[in-house]
Amino acid sequence: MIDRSTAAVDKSAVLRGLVSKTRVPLGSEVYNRILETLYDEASALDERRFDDWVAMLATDLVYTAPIRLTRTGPNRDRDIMRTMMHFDDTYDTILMRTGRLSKSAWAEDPPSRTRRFITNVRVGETENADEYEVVSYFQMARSRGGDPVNEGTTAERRDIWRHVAGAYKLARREIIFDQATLSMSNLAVFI
Amino acid sequence: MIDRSTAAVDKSAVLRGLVSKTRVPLGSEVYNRILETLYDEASALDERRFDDWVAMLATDLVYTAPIRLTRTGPNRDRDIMRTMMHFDDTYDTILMRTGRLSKSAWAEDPPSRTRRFITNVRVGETENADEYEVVSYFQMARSRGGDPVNEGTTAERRDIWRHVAGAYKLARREIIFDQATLSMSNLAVFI
Amino acid sequence: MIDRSTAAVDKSAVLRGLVSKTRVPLGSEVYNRILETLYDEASALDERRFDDWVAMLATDLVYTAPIRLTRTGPNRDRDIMRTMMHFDDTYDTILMRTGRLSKSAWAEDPPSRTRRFITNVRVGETENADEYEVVSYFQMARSRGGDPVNEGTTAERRDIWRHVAGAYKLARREIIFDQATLSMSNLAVFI
Amino acid sequence: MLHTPGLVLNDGTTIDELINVGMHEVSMRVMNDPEIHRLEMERIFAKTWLLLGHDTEIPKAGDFVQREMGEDNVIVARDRSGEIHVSLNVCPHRGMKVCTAEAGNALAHKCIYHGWAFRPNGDFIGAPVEKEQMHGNQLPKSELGLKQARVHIYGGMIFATWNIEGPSFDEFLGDSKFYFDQLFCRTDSGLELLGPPQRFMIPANWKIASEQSASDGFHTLTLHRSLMEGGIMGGTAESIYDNAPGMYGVDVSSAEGHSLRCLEAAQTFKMFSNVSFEGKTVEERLHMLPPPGITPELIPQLFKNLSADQVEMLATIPPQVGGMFPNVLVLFIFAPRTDGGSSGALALHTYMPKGPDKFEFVNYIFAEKDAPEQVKRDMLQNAILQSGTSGIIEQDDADTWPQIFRNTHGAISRTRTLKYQALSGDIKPEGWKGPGMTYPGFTKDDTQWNWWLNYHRLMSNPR
Amino acid sequence: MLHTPGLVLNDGTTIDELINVGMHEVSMRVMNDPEIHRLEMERIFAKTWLLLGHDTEIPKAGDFVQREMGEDNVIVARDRSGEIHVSLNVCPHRGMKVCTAEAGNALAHKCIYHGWAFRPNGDFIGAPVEKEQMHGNQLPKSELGLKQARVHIYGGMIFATWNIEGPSFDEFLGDSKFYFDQLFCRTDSGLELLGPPQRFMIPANWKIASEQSASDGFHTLTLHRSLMEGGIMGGTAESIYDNAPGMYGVDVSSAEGHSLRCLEAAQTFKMFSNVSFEGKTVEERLHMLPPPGITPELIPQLFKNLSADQVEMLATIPPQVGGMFPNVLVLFIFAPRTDGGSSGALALHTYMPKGPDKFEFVNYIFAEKDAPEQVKRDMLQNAILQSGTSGIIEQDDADTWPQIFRNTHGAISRTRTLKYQALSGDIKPEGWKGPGMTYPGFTKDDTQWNWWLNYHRLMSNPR
Amino acid sequence: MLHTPGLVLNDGTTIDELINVGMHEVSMRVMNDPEIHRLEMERIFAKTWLLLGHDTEIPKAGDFVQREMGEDNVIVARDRSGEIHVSLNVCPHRGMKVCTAEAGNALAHKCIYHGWAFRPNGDFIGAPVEKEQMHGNQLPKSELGLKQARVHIYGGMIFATWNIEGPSFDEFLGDSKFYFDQLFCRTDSGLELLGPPQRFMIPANWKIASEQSASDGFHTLTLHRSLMEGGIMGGTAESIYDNAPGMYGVDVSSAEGHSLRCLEAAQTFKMFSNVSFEGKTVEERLHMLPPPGITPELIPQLFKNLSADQVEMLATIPPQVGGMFPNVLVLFIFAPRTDGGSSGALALHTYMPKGPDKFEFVNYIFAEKDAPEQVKRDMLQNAILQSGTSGIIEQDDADTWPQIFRNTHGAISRTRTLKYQALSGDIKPEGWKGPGMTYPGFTKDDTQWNWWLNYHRLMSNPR
Ligand code: FES
Ligand code: FES
Ligand code: FES
Ligand SMILES: [Fe+3]
Ligand SMILES: [Fe+3]
Ligand SMILES: [Fe+3]
Repeated sequence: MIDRSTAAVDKSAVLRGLVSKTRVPLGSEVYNRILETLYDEASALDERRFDDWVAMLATDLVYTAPIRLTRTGPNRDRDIMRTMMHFDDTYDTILMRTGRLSKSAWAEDPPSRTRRFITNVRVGETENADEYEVVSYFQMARSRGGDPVNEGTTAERRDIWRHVAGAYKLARREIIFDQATLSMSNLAVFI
Repeated sequence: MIDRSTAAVDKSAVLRGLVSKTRVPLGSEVYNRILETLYDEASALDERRFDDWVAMLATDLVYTAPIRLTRTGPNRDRDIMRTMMHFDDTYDTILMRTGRLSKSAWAEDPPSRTRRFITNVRVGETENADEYEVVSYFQMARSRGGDPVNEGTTAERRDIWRHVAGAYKLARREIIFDQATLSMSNLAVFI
Repeated sequence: MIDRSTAAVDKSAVLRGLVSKTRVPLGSEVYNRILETLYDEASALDERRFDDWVAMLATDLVYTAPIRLTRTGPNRDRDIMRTMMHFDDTYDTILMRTGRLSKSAWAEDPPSRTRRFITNVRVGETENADEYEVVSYFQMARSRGGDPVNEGTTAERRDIWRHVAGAYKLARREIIFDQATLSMSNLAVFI
Repeated sequence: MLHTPGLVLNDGTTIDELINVGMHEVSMRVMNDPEIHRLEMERIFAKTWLLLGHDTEIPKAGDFVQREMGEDNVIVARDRSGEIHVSLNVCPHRGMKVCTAEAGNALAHKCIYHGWAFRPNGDFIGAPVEKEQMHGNQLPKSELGLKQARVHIYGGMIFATWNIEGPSFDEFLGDSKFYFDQLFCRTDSGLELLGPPQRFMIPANWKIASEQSASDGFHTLTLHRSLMEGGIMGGTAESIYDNAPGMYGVDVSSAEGHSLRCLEAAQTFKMFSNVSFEGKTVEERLHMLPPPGITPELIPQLFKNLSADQVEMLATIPPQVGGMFPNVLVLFIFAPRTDGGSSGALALHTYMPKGPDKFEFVNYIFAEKDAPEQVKRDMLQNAILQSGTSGIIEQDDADTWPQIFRNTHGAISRTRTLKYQALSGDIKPEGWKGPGMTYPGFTKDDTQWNWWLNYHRLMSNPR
Repeated sequence: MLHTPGLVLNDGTTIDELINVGMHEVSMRVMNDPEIHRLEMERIFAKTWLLLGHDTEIPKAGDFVQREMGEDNVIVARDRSGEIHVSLNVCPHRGMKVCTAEAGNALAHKCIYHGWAFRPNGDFIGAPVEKEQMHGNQLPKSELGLKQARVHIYGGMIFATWNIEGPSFDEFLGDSKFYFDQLFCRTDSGLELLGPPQRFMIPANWKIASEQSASDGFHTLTLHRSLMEGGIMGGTAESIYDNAPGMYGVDVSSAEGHSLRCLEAAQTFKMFSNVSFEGKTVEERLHMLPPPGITPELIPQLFKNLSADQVEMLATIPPQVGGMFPNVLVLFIFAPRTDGGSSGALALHTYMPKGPDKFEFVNYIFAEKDAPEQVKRDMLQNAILQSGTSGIIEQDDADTWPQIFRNTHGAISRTRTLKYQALSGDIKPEGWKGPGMTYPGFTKDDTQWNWWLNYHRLMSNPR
Repeated sequence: MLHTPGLVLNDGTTIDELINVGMHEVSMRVMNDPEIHRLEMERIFAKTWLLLGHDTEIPKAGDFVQREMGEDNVIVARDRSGEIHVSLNVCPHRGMKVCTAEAGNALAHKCIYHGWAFRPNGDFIGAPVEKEQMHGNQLPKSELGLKQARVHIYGGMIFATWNIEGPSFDEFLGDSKFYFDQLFCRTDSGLELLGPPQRFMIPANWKIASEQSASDGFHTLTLHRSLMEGGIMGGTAESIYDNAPGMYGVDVSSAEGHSLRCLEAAQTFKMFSNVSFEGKTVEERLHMLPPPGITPELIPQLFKNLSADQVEMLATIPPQVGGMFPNVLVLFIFAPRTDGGSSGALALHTYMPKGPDKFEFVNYIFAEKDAPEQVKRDMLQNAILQSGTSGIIEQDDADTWPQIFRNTHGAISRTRTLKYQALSGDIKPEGWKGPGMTYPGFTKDDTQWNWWLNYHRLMSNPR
């Protein structure tokens, strides 16, 4: 596994969300359509319209969630460990997951009542004219059964959205959870 | 009461927030004014300027909050039960509520310190040219007295906002809470 | 100290966030650039790029956070007590704080994993053509070590952002916390 | 300790030190002590009759709802024969919830963990792969069913208890039956639950709400002051304490800890104050001012279902608010509407303990099944506006209870007491036709003290 | 158990097993045991004097603030005659908070639940609808007032205790009074509280912060290392342990568990290091380097309000940090500012228990009432920058305490001990004028151990 | 109570009332009682061997990870000599966490509170300002080190226990070693931990997950039904209970409470169902269907590291899932991929108690160190897809356990029992070469009951 003991000190880019140097301005047409898309995606997932969601995914999707590690001193900001993931999915495995949810997936039957709050959206251009780097802040409230105490999680999502035939499709998503030990008892819901 | 035991299986529209097929684009003038209005509404309520808030309401307002029911199997997504409400108000009853808040409404004296976070706003046209369907995600933090633990709630709001004399007035609001058992000890605050 | 016992009854402006009578419309160029700036500021702080953040501050910055007091009756809405602060900083003291964070500031080493959600942004003009009043709603999730329970806080921020050489610099920030007793065990993070 | 007679806590405190019968005082400690809470669950909630819902919720075979009996989760289901059963929702195999839906319809409840299946009456059907007999060979199938509670239906309301040999439901109601009948058993078709209950959590001990439900009329005058400021109860804000609207009537109670407040509507509501019953017959009175929830066309049914004495009382001084021991609030009130109308509001609450520091407020809203749809609609709206989650009356209660609870922890505070020292004594009003204890005049502490006496009685009984 | 002499827990553990007096060790278990916590509330927080605020908060008749005494909520109010009273904020009727505001002015506190009213001194006025005597007939009005605590004002600071017959406040202060007077009783007008206190919750046991407040000087060197890295205390980051700034002085303490660290400013702060007191008079020294919070114009008042010995000490080696048993931290420090100025920072903290696992950190910030407004302004800013919620010093403490607390639960960890084994012993420095126990030289564990000895004494006393 | 032999709770309940050995039933109360929990921490987690990680996590001198032993936080570090030490992460001075990083490299751990420093082996180095001897004069430095646990490395896995004189690790494994060796000790370079573990909290008692890990095969058929609906295990959704895929095999177990399920892959997975071992040599079989995690080039190593009997078993009916007492789940499974490939998934979980009501699920994912990088990559992806936080198998477990836990509190529910009454009995299959207890055929409750018997044994032993 990665040898953390020799991890060089390197603050740059460790936690940085938006890498692109060419910003797509907030309020621009591209920005607005992408933000609209993120809202539509959240509603598809909150309303459990998984087919609608899958239709928003590129078939070469890479969907991952590295773990976070609590570190100190010179390496304290190098805390995203990509050697281990909470999600490590492709379009095919996502289909397996959504397919399961339409069958006997007790973890979501009865379903969680979820709410995905999307804020702090920033967009940048990439080397591919039709692909955009999209960073969003994510917060989910998740209510199950009669429990008055919600589970929930917060994260940053680092996406690549690809413009295809007038719509945007998700080609890449890296979920940066904010917890080293997740408080959610499972990830039977998508981020 | 509604006989849940025969509720037909029907995923469509059960949870769907935005029904309109004609979208008002994010970033358009109408969208921007409506979003601004939602922010102004939130500040009026958080600042307890109830007169300002009432001035934003249409006199034919219908303001409701159906309960949620935890269900399984084919009916698992049909969990909004409109046979029972947490709010079932009209313009008149809202006036009774706000009037009360200016008198001896101990539930809000001392007042809660509230913060209403509005995100994921989506807007659509309706059959009435001057009315817009507005779906927003809602999150409230509510702090009372010296208690360091907040109460709070999350919900989706399905509104109709009517354009009247250069401003928008709330004609309809359905609040979809995310909990079957509410964690808030009362709804002495507006959603 | 201020004599609360004679505080005159005055609902107006007590809690009001946005004072300006001239609104900078949501969606306008100025609004968009400022919102973008708030998102960039949040990412700089969440990514602990303190140099980038300090570069966004005006040297005449005034950065304060009055306490909240639970009151009843005619004074119930006059609950922001500016005689005592949680923050009472200037550009110089902020430099002292950020400088400390690069050394042995154990309170943030290991660092908190933070997420600053910015919503409900409203902008107004001021008497100074290059300065804008900016009110934003703020929510922070803060995760420390292996603790699965986050700390967090919510607040309103009342800023003055000054347009300088094509960028906006923070000249004034007043943080209105929503709690009288803060649940966060320290304010080693910026709001 | 738990098995010696009487109640003695681990630190040696006796129940008589906690409840001072002579002085009519109750120690604040009773409101938060975890040991007392555990005993309450065993000696009260596992022993007495509890309200779980209404049979109109589950009209068809297989219909079920999931409810709580104290801290025990149960399935309330109707079987093929139409009979209602209450089964502990704990799988006899490894304890999973057999039913995970809050409501639905099923003729077989199959546990998702290993697949054991049960009928609506709790009978064990079997485990998957029958030939492998995965339920084992040490207990017959007949002993592997879901644990059954004893069920009684009263006025359509579903009550259950774990106390199989204990008092009958009528014994449990005692003298209060005469009065409750006037609310629950007065029409041919009876009440209808208008929808699933509102549910929300209150961060307080269940008894803080329940001792109030035992007909604490006095708090209305101050805590619910805004009602009177609204003017609908007559007088002005200034004159509230002089008029004391709704304070005078007859509080009735019985040894089982139940109670109701019987009030003349005309005394309570300005809008009715021109009403005079002088020389009117019972029927005339009923038409002039029907009791809450009753519409003119239903009046004949009252005579059919109730005794003459009961109807007369309903016509003259109807029971309107009160409680059923241990945790039920009854709210059958006149509820004047902003539009001038008034069809009343009918609600029952249960305060279900969730540990010593929380309870779930479950709000059931009713109407007479045979009332016109529009009346049902109005009554639903009334009840939601007045009671439960957003109710302008109960908002204030829900904010007060937690503050009292937070006041029960301190080393000094916990030694303070709740006082029930304004007592009028059991006096039969002249010509009163009803049984039980009666407390005419200004509402006092008697009924609440009766609640505590029954609490004392049950808590002292280890069996 | 609770009523036998000494302290024996339900599992048989004695206090001497928890606090090893011979070895100067304290079991980690003491920091989280719920049974111990309940005993602390009864034997310490219900018995000893507690700091509740300052009289400048409530200048006028009727002014009040709501505060905590341990886990008991109280009203601190000034009556018509100007006298300050501390009343338990628990309604004698049914336990509601009588006062729901954190601060305000009222000559009658009316309970919102049923309307019972009380004066600022706690006297019961009456219940609504006087003629119905809703307070009952079993207790006279004189016995229905709010429970009163015993009050003492010291240097404007409001102290109270539930121990009516117990030690006087001066007995409580003991030999430490000589030193505390130098901070709280040195000027004509005394201190002024600059605003309502900062309040925030710490997820740790109150004793973890309080045993540190008993003059743990040593932790500053490592936990507050960033202060020295800042350079304002002289030397470089590398030389911190060699210079050991602020480590040398005289720690003073008394049997009641109080303590203070007396430090020569010149030894602590680079900026003052060119100061030499050689052959200077006390007055000259005071002008060269006024003690924290004192401005030149206030110096004459010191001579008027303090003894010559006290003034000399203040001029030469002023008390700067320390604690007052059980839960007060004293911070009266030199606080060099980024702008080069230094008016010092004066703050008191109380660590109020909220269960064994949380405490509320209440931070009171002061200035001399007669100090110039700008000085007050600077001192407020200093104090906020250094202490409390955002203070760069106490940020690190507030993050450390919870980590220690989380370390007290494990089956093995709870048997580990806190150690106080670096002891210098009570040695009177040559020419020292003050009373009490004195520990000159490098700061050691003596004062903290004295804190634990007094804790042991009080916890062993069931009465 | 805690020091008398056997286990008797404060209310007089004995362990034999909680665990009915004759009836094979366990009271639900065992799953939430705080007193029982404290005893578990003392009698199980402070006594038995616990899995803390893998030596490939800390390859170099000074490398360390922070882990938990029950509720005790420890540092797992490699010293200069390459030896691995497990030290209690509680500072002997005042209890602060000496190490605040979850992982890293340090040859000296310096406590941030007062600066005491310790070596990777726990030795105390010293306190700052050496000349002041701030560690005191009552204990020698040799007694001020971090408390050491006893360490054993097995197959690269790091185990530790506080029970210094207790059973050796091999005694702890007992007859199960023969089977575990086939998973952990089969190749020259052994396993490699692919990354830091996934960590998440489950709101349930640790035993609810752990008794399942003791080879509850039956729940797969119903709770993990979606696996079969996926079709990868053969048959259709309708035929699941007829096919009962994965239900037949040989469950093995030993008195120490460990167990494993040995399954013929061909019986479980459709994709392998055309495989026939008729008349094939062990080596041929291994090549036809390598055990999970093994690639063809590694097969020769199996013969080198394992006995002939072990290799034959691995080739024919490999152990795939099971548990190690008290809190380890073993998941070494065939994991068919959406792309048709199958390199298996190797994972170990530890369920670390955090109070009676929560545990931390720690998921360690492995591959053979000498496997090709792409295989490691595939196996990581497989393991994440099937197990842990987002695993489609364990999602359902993680949602079920909390529901069972919530079902253990009610006054009636807590008296219900978990049942282990489907027992096949210890039968040696014909030609079986392995030791220990064997349960051939349909998976039953025997192995889980063995888990409870060992729990009963340890909990009954106060020493
Ligand atoms: S727990 Fe219900 S079938 Fe096993
Ligand atoms: S509780 Fe205060 S008046 Fe009744
Ligand atoms: S607590 Fe570790 S050095 Fe003091
Ligand atoms: Fe009420
Ligand atoms: Fe400190
Ligand atoms: Fe499983």
